[in-house]
Amino acid sequence: MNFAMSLAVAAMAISLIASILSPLLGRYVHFQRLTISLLVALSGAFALTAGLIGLMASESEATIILPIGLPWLPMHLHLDVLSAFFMLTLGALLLPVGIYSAGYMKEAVEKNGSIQHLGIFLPLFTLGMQGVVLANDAYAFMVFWELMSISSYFLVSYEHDREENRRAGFLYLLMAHLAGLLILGAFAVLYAAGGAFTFDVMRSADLSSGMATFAFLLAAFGFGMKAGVVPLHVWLPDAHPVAPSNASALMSGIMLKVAIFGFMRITWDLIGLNNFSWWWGALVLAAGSSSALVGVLMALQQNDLKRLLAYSSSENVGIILIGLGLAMIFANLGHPVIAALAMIASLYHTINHALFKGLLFMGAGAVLHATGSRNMEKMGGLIHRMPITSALFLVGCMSISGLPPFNGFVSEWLTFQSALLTPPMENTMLSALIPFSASMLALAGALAAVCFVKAFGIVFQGRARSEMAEQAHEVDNWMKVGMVIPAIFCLLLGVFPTLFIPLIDGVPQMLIHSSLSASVHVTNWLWLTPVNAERASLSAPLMVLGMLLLIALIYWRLHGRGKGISRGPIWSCGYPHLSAQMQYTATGFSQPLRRIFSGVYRPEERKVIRYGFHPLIVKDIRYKVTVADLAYNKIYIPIANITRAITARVAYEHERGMHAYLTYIFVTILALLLWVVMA
Amino acid sequence: MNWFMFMLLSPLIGGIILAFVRHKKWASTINISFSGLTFVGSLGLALKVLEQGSYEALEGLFFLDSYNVIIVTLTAFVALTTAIFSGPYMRFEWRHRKLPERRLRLYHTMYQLFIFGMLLGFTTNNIGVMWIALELATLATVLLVSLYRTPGSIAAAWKYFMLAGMGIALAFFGTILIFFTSSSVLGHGNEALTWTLLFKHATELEPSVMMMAFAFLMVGYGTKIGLVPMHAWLPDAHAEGPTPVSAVLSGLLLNLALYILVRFKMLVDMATGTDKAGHIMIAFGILSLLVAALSLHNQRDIKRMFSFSSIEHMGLITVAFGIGTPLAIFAGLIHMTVHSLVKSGIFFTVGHAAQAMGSQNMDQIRGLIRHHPGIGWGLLIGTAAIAGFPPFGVFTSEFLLFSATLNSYPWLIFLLLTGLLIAFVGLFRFVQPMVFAEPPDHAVIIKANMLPVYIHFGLALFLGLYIPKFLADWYQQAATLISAASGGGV
Amino acid sequence: MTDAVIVWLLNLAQVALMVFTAPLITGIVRKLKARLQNRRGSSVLQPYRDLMKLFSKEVLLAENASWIFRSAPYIIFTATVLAVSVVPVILVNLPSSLIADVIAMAALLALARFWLALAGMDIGTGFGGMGASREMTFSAMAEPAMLMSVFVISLGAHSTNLSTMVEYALHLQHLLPSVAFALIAFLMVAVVENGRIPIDNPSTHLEVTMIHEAMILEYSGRHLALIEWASQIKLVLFITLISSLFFPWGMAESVAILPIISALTFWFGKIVFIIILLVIMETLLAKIRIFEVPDYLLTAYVLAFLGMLVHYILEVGV
Amino acid sequence: MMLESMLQETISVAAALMLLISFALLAQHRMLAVLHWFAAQGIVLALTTFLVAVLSDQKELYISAILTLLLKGALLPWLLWRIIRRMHVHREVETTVNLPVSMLIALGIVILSFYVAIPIERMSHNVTHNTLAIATATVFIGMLMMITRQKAITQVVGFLSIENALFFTAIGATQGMPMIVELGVAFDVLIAAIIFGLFFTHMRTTFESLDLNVIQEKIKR
Repeated sequence: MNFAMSLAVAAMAISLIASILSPLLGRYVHFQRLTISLLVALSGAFALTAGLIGLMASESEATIILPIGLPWLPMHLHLDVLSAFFMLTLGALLLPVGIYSAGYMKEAVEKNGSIQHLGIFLPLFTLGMQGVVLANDAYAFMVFWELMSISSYFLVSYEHDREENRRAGFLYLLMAHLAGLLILGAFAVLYAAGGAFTFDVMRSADLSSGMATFAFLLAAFGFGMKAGVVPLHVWLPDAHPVAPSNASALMSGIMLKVAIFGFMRITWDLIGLNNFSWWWGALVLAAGSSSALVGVLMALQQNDLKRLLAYSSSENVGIILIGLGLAMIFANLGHPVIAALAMIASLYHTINHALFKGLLFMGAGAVLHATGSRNMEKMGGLIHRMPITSALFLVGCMSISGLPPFNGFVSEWLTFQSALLTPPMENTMLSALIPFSASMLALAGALAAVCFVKAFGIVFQGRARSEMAEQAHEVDNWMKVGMVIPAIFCLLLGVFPTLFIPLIDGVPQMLIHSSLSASVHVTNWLWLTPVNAERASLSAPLMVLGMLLLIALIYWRLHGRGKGISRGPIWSCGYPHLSAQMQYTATGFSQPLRRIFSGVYRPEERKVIRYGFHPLIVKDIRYKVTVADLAYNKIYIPIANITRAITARVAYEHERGMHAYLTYIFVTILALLLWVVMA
Repeated sequence: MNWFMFMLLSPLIGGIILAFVRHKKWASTINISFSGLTFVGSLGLALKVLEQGSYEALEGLFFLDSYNVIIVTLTAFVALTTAIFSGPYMRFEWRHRKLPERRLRLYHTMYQLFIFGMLLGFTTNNIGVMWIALELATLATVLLVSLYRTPGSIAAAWKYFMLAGMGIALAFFGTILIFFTSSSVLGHGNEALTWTLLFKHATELEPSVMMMAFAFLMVGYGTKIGLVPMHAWLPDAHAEGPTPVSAVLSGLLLNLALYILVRFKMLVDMATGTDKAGHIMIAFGILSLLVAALSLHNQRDIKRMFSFSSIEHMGLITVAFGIGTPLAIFAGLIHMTVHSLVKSGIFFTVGHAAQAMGSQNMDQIRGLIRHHPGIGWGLLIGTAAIAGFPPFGVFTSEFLLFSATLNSYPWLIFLLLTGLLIAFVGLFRFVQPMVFAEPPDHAVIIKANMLPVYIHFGLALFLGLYIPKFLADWYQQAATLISAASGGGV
Repeated sequence: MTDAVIVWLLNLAQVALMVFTAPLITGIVRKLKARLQNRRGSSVLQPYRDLMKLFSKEVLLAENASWIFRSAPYIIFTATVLAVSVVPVILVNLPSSLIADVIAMAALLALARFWLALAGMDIGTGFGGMGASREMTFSAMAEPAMLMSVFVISLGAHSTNLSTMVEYALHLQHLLPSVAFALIAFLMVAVVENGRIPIDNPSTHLEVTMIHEAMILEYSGRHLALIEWASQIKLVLFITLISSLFFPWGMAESVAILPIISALTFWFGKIVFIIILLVIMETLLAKIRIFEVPDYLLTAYVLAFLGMLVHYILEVGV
Repeated sequence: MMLESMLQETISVAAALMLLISFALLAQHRMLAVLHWFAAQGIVLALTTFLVAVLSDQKELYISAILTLLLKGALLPWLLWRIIRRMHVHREVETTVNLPVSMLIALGIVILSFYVAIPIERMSHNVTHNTLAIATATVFIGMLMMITRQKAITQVVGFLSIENALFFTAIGATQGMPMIVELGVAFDVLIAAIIFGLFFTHMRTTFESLDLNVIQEKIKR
């Protein structure tokens, strides 16, 4: 056990302690709140450090065996480069969210007088995620995985007074359970091949191609469900909004990543590169593209801020999967270097998304905290009352929209690069699919920008649309600090990718046995050249420098002799009373896209016009438009209906009275006897 | 002092004494003490087995091996905790005029007799006595189910009686068939019914008769296990009887029938040298799993719903034994243990919940967590445990079962997964509204005795995280023993 | 060492050239258009005068304008200038094109657009929101088509570096079919990106149809000047991109006086040519209905994608 | 050897009688006649036991014979008769499937039972396989009776006739189970009978009927 491993285990121990401590501190609520939050943050810090050290000293893998578990299978924990990277991701968000929680949970204390529920399950949730990442046998993996699922279920159903929240929780747990069962199935296949549950054995097991495919499909669907891949995503937009914001930040920011981790662990590590079939990558790529596009399209139509963010998580998981899919295709076709690039792109986006989605959810939490609502139509003008929050939220918006100089841009850039490096391939379908996916990525990225202009513009800009928004207030320092940390990371990762990429280079080294450093001469920290400078290069620091210089120049030139600024009323086209209700609404903002993609959305529009005494005199017009999730309506509802019909039939069989029951037994024994005699 | 006698006599004597005790408080104390004595007896036996492996007594009439020692201890333990639970519970029922004093006495007596029947069935070496013991336990529970004498409970008890009677008759026919073939090998006396001897000479038994016997035994004991389509008695019996009875029915009685069936399966496997018997069990198990899972959805009564969950789990265990590899049997044994613990714990909780809300109708039960956090969390944790969420032991066994299934019958895994998922949905869609939200106005504050519940769940949790060495050894030995019968250990 | 300094200086000069000729080119467009419409039109230098006037004017801000509204013009202008600075105009091997490749250039333009849209939303008027919504929507729809058409060339050039791409285009023996597809697609996209007829009319303030202008209604003084200037630069940027990527003839491959001068002339000639095309098109066509724009963009995308397929199937060979 | 063949003879005759009585039970219209035939079945059972005891010289079987006669030939039929008298049960037997059809099904069952018993023929050194087939058939016919009868009382008779058939199997096919089992089973049957009586009273008071369909309807409401 080396230092990194001990840190990682310590992180888990701290989470566990926090969860056990929570009920003991129930009497001193504020002390409890601070303790839990800061312990979570501390656990995050440990995880972050463990990840960093693990990545830097990639040679020294470490394993420890916990004396719990099955009699012949104690739990194995293990820190390799892959888990170190995900530990880093976990820690990078846990730390700020922990700090943020210290402020955020104040409200819960005031409302309920207790945070027992959160105090127990938030650290447990953390523990589950850390455990999954460190697990080195199928049993430990599943235990921590389900711990993560069920504790997050309790977080989702935290405000269980409301029917919709309970429904969301139920749907979430249902899907999580299904996902868990599928993953269990995948492990069972690997076990059947290898004969043991430890990953070491599974890794070296000989898989037939049928079994490998079976395991891959089970894992793909299981983890895809958890990661929110369209069309397996339906739990996600319901579950994330109703959880407390610190929990939804973690769920969206890192729980989805843990699913990505699991997928990588099973496909790349356990099944292994040698057993890939060519179409696996294509499947992942297609799933990624569809998630990216549908996710952002659905996000655009949401007026609930957290729901919007939830759908956008689906989109970003799609982007991550595009990278992974590309990596799988290239690795399978024998282009390890490009595969390594694609994998780095996807990993980069993984940590990026953790950071900015965490930031955005925390921002949404701050808004919720300040206004008491998630409905964007009731907000507006918060930038004047919550300047810090709005600035930080803007950073998140720009990052997620893939705009320089923030981190989202770098990872999307890398993904594009890997798609463009596609070598000539014999498979024409793949040749067409890859550029198509790239263009879908472009579309999704651009639509994300639309989406977040809407989110920021409607929530923070303009004028207040309601009383609540008018009386909003800035959040406290805990929450501010919680949001500042990921914002800084966003900027750093956006400006200095060259420092970060060598750090995560070990992951493709481990999984593809190829890395970027083998082919790239990293000249210095200034230039990011994935393959060589001839093909593509990017210097984010220089870009930022250029921008700063230019802005300074213009500012200096204009302000040196510029005229003053005066304020005046809003120009209203001559109309005297411009009320806040006349602003563009969130619904209105997304109307063009609703119209363009009406085939995807199938919006239900209802217009009610009330007339006066004459049809020309209109009293009022009500217009209502709802955009439902198509996957939910067209796939899930029919399945539910079929199940319901079957269950009704079965229930009827149980109400037929004694004679029928006796007949069942009678017929059974006769049939069984006949079978026994004949067979 | 012979531990067997000690363990078997204490419930018998207890039952007789309790028939005459009128004082309510004392009656429950005596009930608990005799159950405690029984448990001590079972522990003594377990220690003995730890010392010397398998163990026979009274001229081979009773015996313990690694297979039944686990279940005997478990039975005695659950019987004890149920007795502890039933004290305040039954007093509440009596105070709310659901039961006259006379019937409280009947309850205690029958409870002890039931335990006697159970332990007799588990420890006897004679397949005829096994049958008698099961019949005895059945008759005792018939009286217990009809304890309230409401129309529903009488109808349920009648149904239980008739269906179980039909089943048990078939089982007896199967036993006769076995005697028919074994008497030509082992002579005409008790030896031909002694399981250990039968097992020793199993290969000499006539395969075709054994197979036919197994068909009868399967349907017969299957009725008592609650396997579909012979299960119709089970939901009503659980729903209408007093809660402690539901707990022991689900937690113990079903185990006994399954235990006996598996004993016979071992014989049949040895005799026929095929795994036909295993296939039959798998078929019944899967059918039970699926039908019970689907049945969970259209329920109103909370105890009825959980009884369907018992059918589902019995189906699962049956599948495990049917597969018959050491791993599968290992999984089946753990599942049996943990299911008993968790399911009886759930029934305890449900009983209190029903008392607090004044109804067993699930539409009437709301907001348990707000109303009584102990009960609410108990129900939630119990449901999570029974649905197979780690780190509870149910998960462990399901995990192992999947692996075993995949080794032998890969295609089965789809059916298993589907069944478990449907069951989970059915269970949770009812449990969630019950524990969450606001409690209704008609809820009353009760003094719930949650200690047994948390002991059970705690044990299930413990088994999920860590299986002690001696226990693991027992499971392992039992698994080897049982699987060795089927075609040399697959 | 000195060579490098000279190249960098040339680079700077080129950027300055683009930035400062941008108003002129807009002036030429307007003049030509007026002539075609039988008007005299204002002088080609009028845009300079407009900018000067705006720069010297006082800024009038709405009461509730936030810091975003005030900083947006600077960021928009900067991002646009930065984007233009990586496009080879005269020199093929532009050193600054290493800083950002074509994807980064698109991202810089997206950054500008993002802030423009935010600025539109900032005051909270109907127009601003409408403009922001439409601008963002249509440019999002244009994004895949634009990247796809650029990718056709970068696939051929095996690079996204603009210099390398231009070099590749320069050495092409003949116009490849895939490049032809890409060219048409890119032309179509360029029209959308710059808000020209038939998508948007830069000179109208008609509420129902305007896109770009709706967002900047509230701007005045130097802020407005910066935004106007930025959009003029953007026009030049796109025209130059078309000329450099698809018709790179005459560009200077070495740093010497003669090639540079000839390259300059070529550049100006090509630009004027494209402008004439643009003006003719703007005069002949009417603005299309706003919800026909997606169909238009889809056509562009399909063309670009066809170009991609053609590239893979016909030109790469298996 | 002489005894052996006589034993076989006796058992064969008894088996035929048992089957006959089973059919007779199934064919009755009147409640009282059902009880008569049931008593007759008990007596045949007792007689068979006695003869087997004599012929195979097993002391225990004498006890068993006496027990059977008392319990199944007398006590149980009398108990049932008393219940019918006390509770004014309708005198007609009501069925869910009409009599000719149930007779046909019973015939089918007999055929099936013989088919099922074929494998046993291979091992058996004597005629027991016939006995076994008939015993199986009687068990099934008893079940059929439980299924096709409306009233709880007739169901009980069906149930008890299954018990009789089981006893007959034990005697006929294996010359009697060990004593401990015999006694245990007899004890169980006795308790069961008492419970029956108990239930009839309760059902009568709570449902005012012993008709199972009526009861089912009443619970549903």
